[in-house]
Amino acid sequence: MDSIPILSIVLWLPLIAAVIVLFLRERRAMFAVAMAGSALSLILSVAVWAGFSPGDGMQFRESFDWLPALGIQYALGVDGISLLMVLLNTFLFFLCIVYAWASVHDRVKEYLFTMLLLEVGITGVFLALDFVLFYVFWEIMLIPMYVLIGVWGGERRVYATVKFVLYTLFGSLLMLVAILALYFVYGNTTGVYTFDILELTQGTYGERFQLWAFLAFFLAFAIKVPMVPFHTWLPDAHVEAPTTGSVILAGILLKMGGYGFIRFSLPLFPDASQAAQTIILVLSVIAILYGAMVALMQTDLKKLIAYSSVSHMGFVTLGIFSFTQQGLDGAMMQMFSHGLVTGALFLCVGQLYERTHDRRIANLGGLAHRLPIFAALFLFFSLASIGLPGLSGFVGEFMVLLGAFVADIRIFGVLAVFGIILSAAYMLWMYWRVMLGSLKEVHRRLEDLTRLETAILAAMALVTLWAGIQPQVFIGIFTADTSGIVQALTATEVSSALIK
Amino acid sequence: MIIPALEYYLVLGAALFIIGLLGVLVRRNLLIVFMSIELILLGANVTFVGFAVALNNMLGQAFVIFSLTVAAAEAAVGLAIIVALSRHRDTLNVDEIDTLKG
Amino acid sequence: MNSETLLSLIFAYLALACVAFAVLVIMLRNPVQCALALVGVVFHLAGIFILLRAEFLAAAHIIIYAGAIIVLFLFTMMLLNLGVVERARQFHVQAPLAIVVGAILFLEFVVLTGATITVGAQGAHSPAWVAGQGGNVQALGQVLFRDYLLPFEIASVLLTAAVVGAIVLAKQKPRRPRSSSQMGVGEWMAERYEKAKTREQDPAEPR
Amino acid sequence: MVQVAWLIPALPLIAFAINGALGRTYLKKRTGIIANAGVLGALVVSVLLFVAQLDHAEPETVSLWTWAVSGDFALDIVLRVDALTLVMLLVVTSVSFMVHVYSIGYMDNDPGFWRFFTYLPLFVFAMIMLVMANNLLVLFVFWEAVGLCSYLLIGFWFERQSASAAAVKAFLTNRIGDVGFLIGLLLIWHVFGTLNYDEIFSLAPVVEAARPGILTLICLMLFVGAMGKSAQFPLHVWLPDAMEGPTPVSALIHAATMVTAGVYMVARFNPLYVLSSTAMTVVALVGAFTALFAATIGLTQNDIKRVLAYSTVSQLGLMFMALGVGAFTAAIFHLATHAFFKGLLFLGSGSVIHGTDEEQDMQRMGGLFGKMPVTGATYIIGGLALSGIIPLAGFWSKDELLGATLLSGDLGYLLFVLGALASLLTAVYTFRMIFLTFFGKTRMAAERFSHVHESPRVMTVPLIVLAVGAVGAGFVGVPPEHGLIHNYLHDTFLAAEFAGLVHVPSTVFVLALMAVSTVIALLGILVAYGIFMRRSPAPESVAGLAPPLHALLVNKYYLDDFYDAVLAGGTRTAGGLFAWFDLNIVDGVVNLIGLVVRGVGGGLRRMQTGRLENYAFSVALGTALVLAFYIMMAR
Repeated sequence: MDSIPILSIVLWLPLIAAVIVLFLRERRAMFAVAMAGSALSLILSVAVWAGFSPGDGMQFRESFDWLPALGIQYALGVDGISLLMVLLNTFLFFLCIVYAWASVHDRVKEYLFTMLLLEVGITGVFLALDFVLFYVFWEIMLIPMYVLIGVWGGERRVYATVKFVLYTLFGSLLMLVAILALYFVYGNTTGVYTFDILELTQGTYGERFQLWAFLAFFLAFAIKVPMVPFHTWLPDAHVEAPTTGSVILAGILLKMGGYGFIRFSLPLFPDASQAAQTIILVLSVIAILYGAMVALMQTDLKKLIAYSSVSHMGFVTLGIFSFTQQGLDGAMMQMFSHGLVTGALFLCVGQLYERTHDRRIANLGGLAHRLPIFAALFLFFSLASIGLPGLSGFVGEFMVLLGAFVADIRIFGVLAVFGIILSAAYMLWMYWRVMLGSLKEVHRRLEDLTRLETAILAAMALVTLWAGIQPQVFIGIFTADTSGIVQALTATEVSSALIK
Repeated sequence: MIIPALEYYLVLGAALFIIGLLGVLVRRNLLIVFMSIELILLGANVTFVGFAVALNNMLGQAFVIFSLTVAAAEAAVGLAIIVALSRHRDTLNVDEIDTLKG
Repeated sequence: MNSETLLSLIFAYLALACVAFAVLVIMLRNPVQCALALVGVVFHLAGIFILLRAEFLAAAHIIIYAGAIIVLFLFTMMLLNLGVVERARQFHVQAPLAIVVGAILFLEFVVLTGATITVGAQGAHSPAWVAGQGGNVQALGQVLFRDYLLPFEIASVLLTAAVVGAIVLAKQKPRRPRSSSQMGVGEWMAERYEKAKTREQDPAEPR
Repeated sequence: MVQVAWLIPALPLIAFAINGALGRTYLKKRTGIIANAGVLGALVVSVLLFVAQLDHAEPETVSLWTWAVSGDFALDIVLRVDALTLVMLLVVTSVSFMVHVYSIGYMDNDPGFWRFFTYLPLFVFAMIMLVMANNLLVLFVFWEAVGLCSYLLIGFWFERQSASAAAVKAFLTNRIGDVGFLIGLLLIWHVFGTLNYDEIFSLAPVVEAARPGILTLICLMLFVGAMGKSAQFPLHVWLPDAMEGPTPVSALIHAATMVTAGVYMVARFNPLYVLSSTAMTVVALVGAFTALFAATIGLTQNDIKRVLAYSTVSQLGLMFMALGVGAFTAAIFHLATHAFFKGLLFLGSGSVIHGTDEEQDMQRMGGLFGKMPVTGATYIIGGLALSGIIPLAGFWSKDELLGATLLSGDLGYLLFVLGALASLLTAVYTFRMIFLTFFGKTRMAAERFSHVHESPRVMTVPLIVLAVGAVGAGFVGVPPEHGLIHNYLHDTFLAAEFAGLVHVPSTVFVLALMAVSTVIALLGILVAYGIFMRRSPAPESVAGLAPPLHALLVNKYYLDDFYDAVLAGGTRTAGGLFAWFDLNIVDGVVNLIGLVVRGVGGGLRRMQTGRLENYAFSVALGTALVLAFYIMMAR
């Protein structure tokens, strides 16, 4: 498989499909091409998984010079960390496009084009091994997202998109500055001017520089994650985004933040990461509890789930900045699970909205009478979101907590545990008010899920269950790579302790 | 090998450039603004050729060819725009065309 | 009077004429006259090029500017019937300021020309080499078609694009309800003429 | 033989999967058969395994798969088969099977029939896994899973707001307990570096020596989890509300099996608990207090199922009391017998409710014995067993745990008094219930009374079987301290013996205690007879004796209202505050920045005239300035 540039194929296939879609007129044909493109991308990424050997660092690497004068390459590669994200990404995109078949009837061509472009952008972020390439994908992905919310969104979509784009752009511009600074600092000390991520990761940087660069990267990632208090773009964007937009936003976009922390912040700036640990842990715990508290009082279903994302992603940062193997693995699992579960929840809400044209919790009730299949699946994902053991949500939270206890930051672990009570409270209360009780008169004629919709949710449910029962299948992908990061970190900790 | 000295040509180029610039700045008629732009290009051409001869380098002259190309293309497109514009907005007054305003 | 003085005198005449015509271009009211003044600039500039032994460029300027571009201008003017229209205020309010700034810029150019410009290394294309090639035209051809062939070709692409663009732009139909697609050209011009006259007489016309 | 242990959880799981996938569209009523078959299979395999393991009760394990490996954390899914597990398995599967059979009749007309028989095997699966777990994490996983089933089944009739509310309340209260459990689990990982039972147990003395006090903390945290699941004060509030679920569910989950998980867990972790006398004392005190506390509330409840619910809380309290004094065997013994007679009582009350067309209020019953003799007879047997009348099951186990309490030292006297009082009240409320329901003149409308009927055989047969259990189950513990169950569980609770917590009573003591507890039970029955039979209908008049006390008890010491106002209301208020803060302060700052930028931009916008020549002029001016600057610098 070495001779085939399989990663490039995974990456660019959706773009090819997108271009073909542009030349088609028939809705059926457009969907056929789009589905084929994303399905092939999914299959190939699974093939990459099959051919992947855990623990061997970056694999399936491709690189050739792009702008050699500046040390810029087109370089792709996967390790376990990015592989899991790519798998999640291609999986969700495929399902979203299938879902769109049933739900999107307005500007189909543009919609599919945008979605496929978005897929390319996000996959690129996870595959890029060159900072410039990474940054390009990181920014490119904003545009289709902007279009997706701005065109197919709700009433206040303009406000939401502008907020979303400005917010994230602000963060990423600082990151660009930091990337350039990194380039010059590394070049000045070693004489090699390169944007190669792996090479730059090998370098060591002064403490002052680390601090500033860490801060710039931190802002970009913290806004993406999003950490409290940078989270307010999220509820607005989610509420206004179309269903698939929300799925992608919650499912993958947020993971780019966590991925960034693991891939860049920790290896590049170990000392600064150590220095910032306490602050970030405090912010994480605040996110967990605060997000849950705010979610409790939301009246809009999508906002509730959006705030629950804030809470869940708090576990991710908590795990990452515990600097332990279990914490990092837990953060990865939490990201994976959150992508699946929250994505599925947004799909559920979308399906509900298509039927009732209402997302306000107070106006719903007793829907389980009319929608038994939906009720079962919605309950399943609500429980997974609560972190019910046996489903994927639990694995991540549990391992993050393990990490917190191992790292002797028990107080944060103990506080975070209380988040799981609150998460049960807001989810179950919401489920009760929406699905249980007596049915409202206006909802007497609702139809249950179609086969297609059931199949989509069932596919996600199966993976959620799988990841809950046998998480080792997924942990095994990346645990060797995270352990490398942890070892590097603890090594610097020891060395800096020796210096002191 | 250049008579009179290079500076004279440069000053001539500058003069043409400035006059063209002034035309752009003060005239309200779009057509004349365009002609002024041609003047600016001509000023540049003089400078190019002056340097080319002073430095014994044909590149300067070759570049003027490209400058001519630009001038021709610009004239063609510009005039087409003028025609379209006058049909569309009934005016060639520059200060009435202010859709660039934010 | 040696040849040097003679050449200097010729240069002085040509340069002064260039500047004078250029000033006319931006001062005259009637665009047609402006265009004719531009022709004057171009012809004298061609003279200066000949003075510089750039015969090909001199010819090219006359052919392209006088023969193509300015004709195009005149044609547009006739098409839009502009010669008659322009009796309104010709100059912009910012004119005095602009003249001051222009003067300052010119002074700065002159200062820079006199003070800081140093002539760099001599190139390979000495008059002897040019003569060896068989003259200015051949020499330019050598440079253009051998060393700079690709840029030259790209320039042709640019021209093609400009032609296409010009056609597309000019072919656009006006979006007004009383569109000229139903009118003949003459009818349309007449209508424009009427409009222009009323605007001229209207004192409340915006600047 | 032990290799087939995986069949025990697998069979109900398969039944669940089949019913869940096909029940709604295809199987419908046939789901009942499949569920019964699955649970029966589990019962059969359990019995076979029990018989095969009878002579050697050494723990055996069956590895299934690796759950997760992350750094030095590694965890396999392993099934454990040892004496304690097998005892629990027998109780769980046998009671489950009875309840399954019974449910076919009870749920017959319910439109959610298939749903019921999907949830029920899922619960059985989870409960089996809970007792077969070989490490804390699997225990926790299924600890939550049984909670989920409880949630699903309490809220089974989800169109009722009260049912949904009760379900959420149960889940959340359990979650509060689970937080304690989870913290305890994480502490164990932190301190021991492992979650496997055997490794934890063998390391426990070392850990206690190295870090004194940490075990107390761990044990208390785990006990918080047990308090949630086993409805001990102050986390007991969910169990009475849980009676909103169908009655077979109350019998199976909220009386016989799931609620005993806390007792099981503490018993399972006996090697840890015996090392911490503080934790033991807390367990005993909480248990004894809950026993008495719940019994007093039980006296005044009028809903037949709620009386049983408080009775369950009370009995669980007795079990914890026994655990707290180190009488682990007695606690498990009582757990087993309690499963039979309390299951019987619940199913009997279900039969009553079924026969009276959904009547649950005892004030509108009475004189039902003649109408439903089988139900009445078995119910009385269950009541006698619960009250502790020789020689029924409840007598032996309760007698044993009271005896162990009395022998356990100074604190033992207090505990004994509390336990004895609870026993007395138990007899009172049990027979209050029996008299009000089955005897005296009926208080039902004649029209409705005429429609009262005995339940179908599919429901009465399980009652009879369980009644046999309620009579006979106690004999596994006879003679006291040397019965079958004592020998069988001896090795499991060896740690208590090492810790000097086991006191072998003299024969005289045993006999004296037997006499005392019989007297207590008879006294209770007599009191109930005096008040509720002779002066029937009595409830109002009794209430008149001490109105404030009665009000206090009827309102469950106002604890529910307190929780509602302070915890739920407080959380909601805080949530509202946070939401306001988020919308107006956090987001407000963001929008303020946006507004400022926009204002500045608006100012700058006026410079944009949109006129080309103005822009060109700025360019020229700029160039002039740059050149001027350059010339200045060149000088």
